[in-house]
Amino acid sequence: MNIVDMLLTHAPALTIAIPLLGAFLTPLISRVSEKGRNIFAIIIVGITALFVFLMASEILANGPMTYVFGSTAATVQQSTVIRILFEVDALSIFMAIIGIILSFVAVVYSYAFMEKNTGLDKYYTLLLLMTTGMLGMMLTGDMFNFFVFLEITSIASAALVAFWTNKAKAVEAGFKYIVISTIGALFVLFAIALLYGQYDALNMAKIAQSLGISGFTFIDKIALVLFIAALAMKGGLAPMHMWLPDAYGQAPASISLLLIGATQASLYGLFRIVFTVYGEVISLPAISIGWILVLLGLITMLIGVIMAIIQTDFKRLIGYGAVAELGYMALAVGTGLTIVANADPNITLQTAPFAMKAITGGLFHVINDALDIGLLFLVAGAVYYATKETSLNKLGGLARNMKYTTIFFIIGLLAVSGLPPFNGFASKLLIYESTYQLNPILSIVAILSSILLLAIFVKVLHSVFLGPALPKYETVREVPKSMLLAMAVIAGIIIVFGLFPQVIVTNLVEPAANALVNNSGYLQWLTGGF
Amino acid sequence: MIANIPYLTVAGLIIIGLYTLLFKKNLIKMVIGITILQSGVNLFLITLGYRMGSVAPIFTGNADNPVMSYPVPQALTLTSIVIGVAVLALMLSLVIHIYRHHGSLHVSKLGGDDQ
Amino acid sequence: MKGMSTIVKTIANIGFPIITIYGLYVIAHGHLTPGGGFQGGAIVASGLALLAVAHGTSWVESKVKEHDLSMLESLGALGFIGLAFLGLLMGGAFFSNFLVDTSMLFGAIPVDGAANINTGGTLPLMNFAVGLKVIAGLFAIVLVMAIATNKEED
Amino acid sequence: MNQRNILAAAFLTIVAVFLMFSALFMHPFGEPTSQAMDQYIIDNTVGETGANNGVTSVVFDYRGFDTLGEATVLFTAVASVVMLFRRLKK
Repeated sequence: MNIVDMLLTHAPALTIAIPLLGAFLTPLISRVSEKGRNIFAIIIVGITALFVFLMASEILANGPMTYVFGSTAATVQQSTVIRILFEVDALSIFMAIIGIILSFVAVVYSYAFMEKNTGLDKYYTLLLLMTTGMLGMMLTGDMFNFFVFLEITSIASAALVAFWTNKAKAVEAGFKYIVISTIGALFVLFAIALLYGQYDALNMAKIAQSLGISGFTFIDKIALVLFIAALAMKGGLAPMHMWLPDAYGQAPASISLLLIGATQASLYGLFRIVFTVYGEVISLPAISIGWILVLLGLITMLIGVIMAIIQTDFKRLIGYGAVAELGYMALAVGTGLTIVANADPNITLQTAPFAMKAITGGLFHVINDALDIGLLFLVAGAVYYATKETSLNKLGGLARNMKYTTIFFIIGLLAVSGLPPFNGFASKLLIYESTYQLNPILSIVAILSSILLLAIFVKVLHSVFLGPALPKYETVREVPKSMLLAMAVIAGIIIVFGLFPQVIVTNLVEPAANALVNNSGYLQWLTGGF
Repeated sequence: MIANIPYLTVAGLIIIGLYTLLFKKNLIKMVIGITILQSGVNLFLITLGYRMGSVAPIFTGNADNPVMSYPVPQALTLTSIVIGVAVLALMLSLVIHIYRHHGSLHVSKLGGDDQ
Repeated sequence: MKGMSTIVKTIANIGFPIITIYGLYVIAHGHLTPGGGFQGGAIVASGLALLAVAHGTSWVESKVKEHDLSMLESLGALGFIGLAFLGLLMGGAFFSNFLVDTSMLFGAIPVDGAANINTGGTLPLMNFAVGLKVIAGLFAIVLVMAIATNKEED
Repeated sequence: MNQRNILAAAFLTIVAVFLMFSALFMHPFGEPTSQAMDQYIIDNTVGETGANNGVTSVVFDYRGFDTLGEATVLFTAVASVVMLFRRLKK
């Protein structure tokens, strides 16, 4: 076995193990050199990114990969699964790509952004742990393992939200976040225990199979309700979105960026459980689950946009923008489910064209939301770095001194409000077209929210960057190059996605959507596939 | 159903935990509520692995192998307890910080949306 | 936190070694009897916390620094993940128990359930790594929080 | 009782009813319905892992990766607590 094959075989484990190793090493390296530690963190995330892309090329070519921890022997013993197993399909790797891009940009951005703070060894440790937890949630095929990684992500991100402990609001946001996350995680654990008690299995594929055999008992329904409630809460869907603008707004900008990834990992968990674990029985409750998701999405979208209008803090405003964007994803995926459930029983998710389109649009929007909102957060962080101010009422006229930052903000604002030729347009168009099939009102509301978002961010552009130069900001200078580089990476991806959306949709998003709606590929290894 | 009393205990613990979280205004009491909730879930995990008349899954070298309770729920509970400790430590240190800022543990001191 | 009276200090001094030995016993016999790295580590850490309560945090602070504990914890974690990596290199999968059923340390397989201290493969080693990590980690948490709340009172 | 308390009480009642119901629908205490995974572990733990203690063999061998996660959670908590109580000025 040559070295590339070996690396590929072990890639799912190494993707988790390497950032973990990096996190454990960071305190030791921090003793030796401060600068070395920053570069070490960048290198570790870079290596992880290489593994993720290596896996992506393999999975998109040859189908899902599995990895059994602790044994090379057969994974299926007495038709049950004893050991922990990672199962990486196109959807997992799609999410992992988003996560690793966000993490890489965050760690590059931190290099200059966090420079003047103390406690940076712990900051980098927690940043790497958050990356680990996020990737673990996305790659794992084991329920309890999912819970463990959920907790790693929650604890690391709650601590990082409260990083600036001298600000009372930051500490409060961190406390709210950890309380909400813990309650959510405990309900997830309770639901896992309910399923375990019935089927004596923790593997997702195994539970899916057992569910298909046993039908859909009352306990399964309770577990499903708990899963949806807890993960929607962790994913920031209304009415439990309250923690999200607080946490996003108070965290350092690089952490706000990573929090997007953490939130989306929870949404991924929601989709994974609804579609894959309950995939065998999903046709029974599809209408209600679909409509619940649609309604949650709609409410989330409206609350996000309306609350964004009245905000006077730059980062909180973007936080509510992020809430609105989350609504689009839930709306799209819910629409997909509902269309199928409404249609003829012979039509499945794969054969209903608009359902497929809705889910593709929703998933494409996941990556676009991460990039667009992420870029806006980075710009807000850059403004804070240069002026030490986040209040919209006090900022103004920054465009003269911060040309590049202004350009990045304009790119972000056009992308987030779904204007062509940026990436937000591509995914929102798919969402509008498909929701129109379900109910025209839905797409009208969605379009209206987009327009409102555009108006809100143009107002921000005006009050922060344009207008007369304020005397107190005359000495403001452009942010350091590494921060500009981080923003440029995201802006570059946004432009590429906007110019060639079809390439991305065909090669990356559609395989992910197929993997989501069709769980037979996920269950294949139980019967000795690949 | 007498056999379901352990499950009802679990439900009771979870309800007490939720009640504390929803109705108590003191941050420390909220943390205690989460801990009670956690105990409820841990107890549930443990009850799942018990078989009537079973012993702990530890082999002692005796020839006759008695019925053993399931080892996996116990391992899961162990993990869950350690996670609980970690979360508790973080929550308490955040509460200490909040107390430093406001000089109070009342939940209304947590600033809302407004500036 | 200031130290307590001489009686408390003396009792703590007597109790501490006993608690530590008991905790280390639980760690070392993790694969044979109830217990393991986490439980034993928690016992030893509680013994250390007893010392901190009896003698006061400033006394403990003069003996051990928080960043040394951090370092120790990192070492424990590295030992644990290192064993997992060794499993990848020698056993073919991350976390495989490569020592079991070999003639090496801890390699023996117990005959009809009569396991001994030399069995278990990597399990005892992992117990030790986790034990070290938990001792350092829990004591670091207790110490840091005690020092932080201590400053409040002054 | 203000509005929030009424909402909270309603929510609590709903959750309580659901939990009690699910308690009644669970399999009887002490008689798990399915045993595929755990019986395998009980049967094979001595031979495969060389340990007497079934729980340790699950914690460190069969589900060793979970334990790595668990150790990581503790590590995260320590890092968080130390970070939160750091000195802010250099």
